[in-house]
Amino acid sequence: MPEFIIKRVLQTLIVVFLALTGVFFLVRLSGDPTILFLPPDAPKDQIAEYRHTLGFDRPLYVQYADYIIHVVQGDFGDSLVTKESALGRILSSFPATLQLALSAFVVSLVIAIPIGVLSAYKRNTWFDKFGVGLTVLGQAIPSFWLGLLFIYFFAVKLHWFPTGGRSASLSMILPTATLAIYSLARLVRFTRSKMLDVLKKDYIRTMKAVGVSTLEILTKYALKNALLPIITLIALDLGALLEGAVITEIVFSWPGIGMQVMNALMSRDFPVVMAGIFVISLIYSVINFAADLLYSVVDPQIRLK
Amino acid sequence: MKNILDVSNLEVKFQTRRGGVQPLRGVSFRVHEGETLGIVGESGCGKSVTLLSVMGLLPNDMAEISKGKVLFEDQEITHLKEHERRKLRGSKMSMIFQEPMTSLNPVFTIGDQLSQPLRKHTKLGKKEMKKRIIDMLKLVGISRTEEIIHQYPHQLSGGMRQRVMICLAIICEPQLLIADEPTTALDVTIQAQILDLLKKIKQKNNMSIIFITHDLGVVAELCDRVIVMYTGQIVEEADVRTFFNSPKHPYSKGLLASMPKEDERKQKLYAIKGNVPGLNELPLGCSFSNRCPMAFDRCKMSPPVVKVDGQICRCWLYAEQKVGEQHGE
Amino acid sequence: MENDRVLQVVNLKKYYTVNDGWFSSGQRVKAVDDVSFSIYKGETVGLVGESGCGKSTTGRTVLQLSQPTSGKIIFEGTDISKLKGQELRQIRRRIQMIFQDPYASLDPHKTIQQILTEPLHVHHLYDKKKRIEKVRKMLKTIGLTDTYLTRYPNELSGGQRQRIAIARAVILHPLLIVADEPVSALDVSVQAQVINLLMHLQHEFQLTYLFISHDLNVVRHITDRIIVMYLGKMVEAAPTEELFRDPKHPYTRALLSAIPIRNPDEHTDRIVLNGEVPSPVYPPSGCPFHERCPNAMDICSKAAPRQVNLSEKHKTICHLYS
Amino acid sequence: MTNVVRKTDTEEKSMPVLRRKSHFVSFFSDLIRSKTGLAGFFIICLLFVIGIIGFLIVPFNPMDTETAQKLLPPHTEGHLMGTDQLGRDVFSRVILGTRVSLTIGIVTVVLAGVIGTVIGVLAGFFRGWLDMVLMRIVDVQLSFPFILLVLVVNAVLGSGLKNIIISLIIAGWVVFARVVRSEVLAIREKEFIIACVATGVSGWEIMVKHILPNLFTPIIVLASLQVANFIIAEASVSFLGFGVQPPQPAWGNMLNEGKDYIFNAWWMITFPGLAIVITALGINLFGDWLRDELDHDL
Repeated sequence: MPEFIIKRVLQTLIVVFLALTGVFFLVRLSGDPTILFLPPDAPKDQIAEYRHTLGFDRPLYVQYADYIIHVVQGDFGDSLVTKESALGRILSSFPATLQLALSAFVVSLVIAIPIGVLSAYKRNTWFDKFGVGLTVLGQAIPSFWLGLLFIYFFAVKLHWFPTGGRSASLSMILPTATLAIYSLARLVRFTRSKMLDVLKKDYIRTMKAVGVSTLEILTKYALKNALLPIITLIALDLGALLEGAVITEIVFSWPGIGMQVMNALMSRDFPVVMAGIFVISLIYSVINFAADLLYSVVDPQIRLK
Repeated sequence: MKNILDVSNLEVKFQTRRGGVQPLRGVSFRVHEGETLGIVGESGCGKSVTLLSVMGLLPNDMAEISKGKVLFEDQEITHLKEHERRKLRGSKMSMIFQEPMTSLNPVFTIGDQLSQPLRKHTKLGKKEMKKRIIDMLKLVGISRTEEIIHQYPHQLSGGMRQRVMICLAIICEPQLLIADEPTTALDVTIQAQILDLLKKIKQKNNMSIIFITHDLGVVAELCDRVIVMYTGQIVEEADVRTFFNSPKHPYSKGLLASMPKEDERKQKLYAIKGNVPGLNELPLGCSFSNRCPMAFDRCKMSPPVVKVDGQICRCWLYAEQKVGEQHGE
Repeated sequence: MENDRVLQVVNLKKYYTVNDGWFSSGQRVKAVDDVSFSIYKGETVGLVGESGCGKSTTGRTVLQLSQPTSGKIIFEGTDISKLKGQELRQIRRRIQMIFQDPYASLDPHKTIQQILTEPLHVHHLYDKKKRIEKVRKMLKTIGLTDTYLTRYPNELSGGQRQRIAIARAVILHPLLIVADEPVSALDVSVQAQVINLLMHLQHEFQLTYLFISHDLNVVRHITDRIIVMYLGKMVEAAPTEELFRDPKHPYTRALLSAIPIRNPDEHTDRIVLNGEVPSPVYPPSGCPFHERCPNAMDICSKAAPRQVNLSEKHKTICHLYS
Repeated sequence: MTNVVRKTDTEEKSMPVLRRKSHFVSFFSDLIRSKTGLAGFFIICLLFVIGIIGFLIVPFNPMDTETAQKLLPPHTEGHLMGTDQLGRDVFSRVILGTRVSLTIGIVTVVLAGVIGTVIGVLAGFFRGWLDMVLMRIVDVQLSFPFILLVLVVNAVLGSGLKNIIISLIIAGWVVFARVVRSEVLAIREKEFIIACVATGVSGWEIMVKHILPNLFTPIIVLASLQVANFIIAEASVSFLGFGVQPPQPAWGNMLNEGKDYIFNAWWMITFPGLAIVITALGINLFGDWLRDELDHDL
């Protein structure tokens, strides 16, 4: 087990390191970054001065080495807009993202798994067909549009909830619902198809052959078997949830990481963008890591090896 | 002798994506108390479908028993409600499958899986249950019982898993055990062990066994009576000695003749020509007629079921005798 | 006799490393451990044993489908275990293989004609017209009509597919064919057809077979000599009739006695072995069979037995005879 | 394990199979039998027709601004879906947006598919360091959200139709590469490939003649489903103010403009969004059907 953990931590570090390297070169190679950092109409001498203060006149490998040395110390530079620490800005908005993502995750999980299981159990009935139809529809609706519709109906027309922000107590509802529906469709569909797969397995037939009821097989046996692939999907889905969170945050002006990165992108505040990418890819990796650990708890074949 | 199972004129239909097929076309047979009945046939002959319909384990979204009756201990169970069927399965009749590697659930311990039928069909307490499980594991020849019940299937070898499967099937001491090719996936030395075990258990518990296989050698080892199936019908039924010494149906004859013999090494084997036809490309009349060396005109019509010397055979070759017999009666 | 030697396998070893991570060193599995045998022109040698005994690995290593860890594979006088690239592909024309599962061994996207022409094409034999002519002739030999040329494998039955797989192996007129369980996946009534075909082709094209199978009835029927393997090691080798009449190694005896009887009136004195084949990752010390052997002696767990030549052709590796 | 004869396998496979030449016909007869597949197929056909001849049927010039006519609700003065904040006809813009979305969806999927396939095949076939390097790149790309990657790349490259296509390809090829690689690894182990090796077929020929044709089905299925993903991704990025820029009509940037008028012009956010949903729905329905159909065939 410790070996496995060390291995995964190393892997995570390598991936995050490579991600930063990739973005670094992407930004540097796509042209003189100074232009990106300054308004388009800046005078030439200002550009030159800026280049010098930011060190962009040095050779690329020196810049890279310098950058990595700072990053290892947790220093992504200061925001070009607010002059505060870039990483600090991103981290300060982390709780907001976490709150949104987790609540949406819990909501979608609580709804999706029972529906998926029931759908598989009542395969080809109206319930199943209706459920499958909704998931197909759900996957075709972009979350930002759904968010807009919610705002229009529930905030603009009905005045039930605020249109955005994180200040009011009810402001959480709409973004959470939007984000939850976004992952709900995938989760229901996946749970259903995995349950159907498991129900076809020989060991399920064995249990039927000794007189265990279908419902019991479903809730006790099949669900535990289906849990393995579902956990993998949930990990992936938490990732996708982060993706959805970026968009949802922007639609609802929710002050999370996504919003921060988006604003930074708009204002060409690249230190903040880099810090955001660092944090997001770190979260991604941690989620995958957690999923692997969970996997080994559920699957005895992995645990004992 | 008392019949434990009486199947009469059973027909099953499958609905698939590309239309319907009929894997069983009128199957009738009986299983007596305490006997071992072998059902022999090649892929697609319907031997597994027959027994799955007896157990009520056909996939109900695509399969349907369209005709016929199944009596178990004189009670009709053909269209039994699922919850009533569950009372039979695992307690009075149970089944072992071909693949020991996939037939046990990988994420539950052996002990947990073995306790299922006991929980369903008995009122034993926890301690009694454990004692019963351990006793039964010993009966199927597993020695490290205390360890095994806490282990997961993947920690056991194929032969051990098949022993666990047998234990699972007989733990409530059923009257009828259905074994669907339980040794096909095993090596010969392990097969010998398992066959040995089945003989021993049968004697001890006096149950009836239906043994599905494609291996005539296994039939010779274990069975009292044999049924040969071809394309969803029974073509011959006989007691085991009669079958091996004087088979009647040309298909049975062909199967027996194509087994390699000790004293004919290196010589050309007798081979039935052609292939087993698919269920929707059966020849008219006798479905074996296109491969039969004895086929003649009448084989274009459905052959009668005739009784010859105590064995039952579905073939035109013996039709005269049937007529004679009827006159005699 | 020496001139007739087609294949000589000398001290063949094939070890795998079961790797499960970046850091753990992995465990070594001795799939084939020090196996030596020869095959002479025109004969059929059977390689038998239970799953995990290394018989298939031996077959595949002979064909260089996997690299041996050590040992020599001398085919027609040259050690082919060191060959690579073009030279190896040239040799492949002379050694062919038939696989167990005819459903998996034919490319589902190719017609029968494409499948059968490919070997000729690969080895630049004949021109286009001649190749098709060759293929037609081959189809006729294996008992199929020309109408099958344009068909795809999934339109054929298992037996027909196996015939095609056999034709693909034979069309290059190889010297040696390694047949890995060629009839095990087939229906009983079709098995006999394919066995007959194999014997017929052997006669017609002077083929030599290495016949790998677990079905001892089939092996007895078709082979001249048999090599018995257990847990990666050879335990006995003898002419077929002699082996069945007078098996020496306790494992061979148990194996042969486990063959189901052919008639209920027959009787066998069955030696039922205890336990099962141990894991090749942790093979027992000394003789790999000693834990299950009814004749085990003290020495069996301590020292590995050496090969004993009981007669010119009958060899066994067992302490009972040394 | 070689001794194991799986009865179920042979039983399943010995079912009779239709002749190959009827595949094309049976493909369509299967399609007609599937309600959802057929619906998807019709939607896709309709979208193509609109995409190709859309500019002929629009009632107004989608670029024409007429401030006097701004923010008209649907069904007024011949504006079926109303007008936007500059008085442009929403219906005409939605119709012309079809072409943008379809172009982006198809071009990106084809290019990302080709790049991903080539890389996946190379990685899967040659293994070794090449595989190692390529798969680390894939890992890295998959370690943060697809949309975010598209956004960042697009922000660096600058907006516009061409750049959004490039961004989508850069972010999207990895999915193809990963799927193709794992397929190649699976096919490599198949017996018919080993049989080719045993016959003496060279590595190159095995790859071109035997592995590539067997990749066709999974790639087609993946590509058909990815089209919808890419279309939605483009719309998202354009909605966020990157990607396709106004005045060129694209569903995403129409929604971006519409969100500022959410209090008084519901039609501006409704119709472009519906267009996206219908498109994605059609493609997904057809793609799902295609996957089931091809799965069954081989």
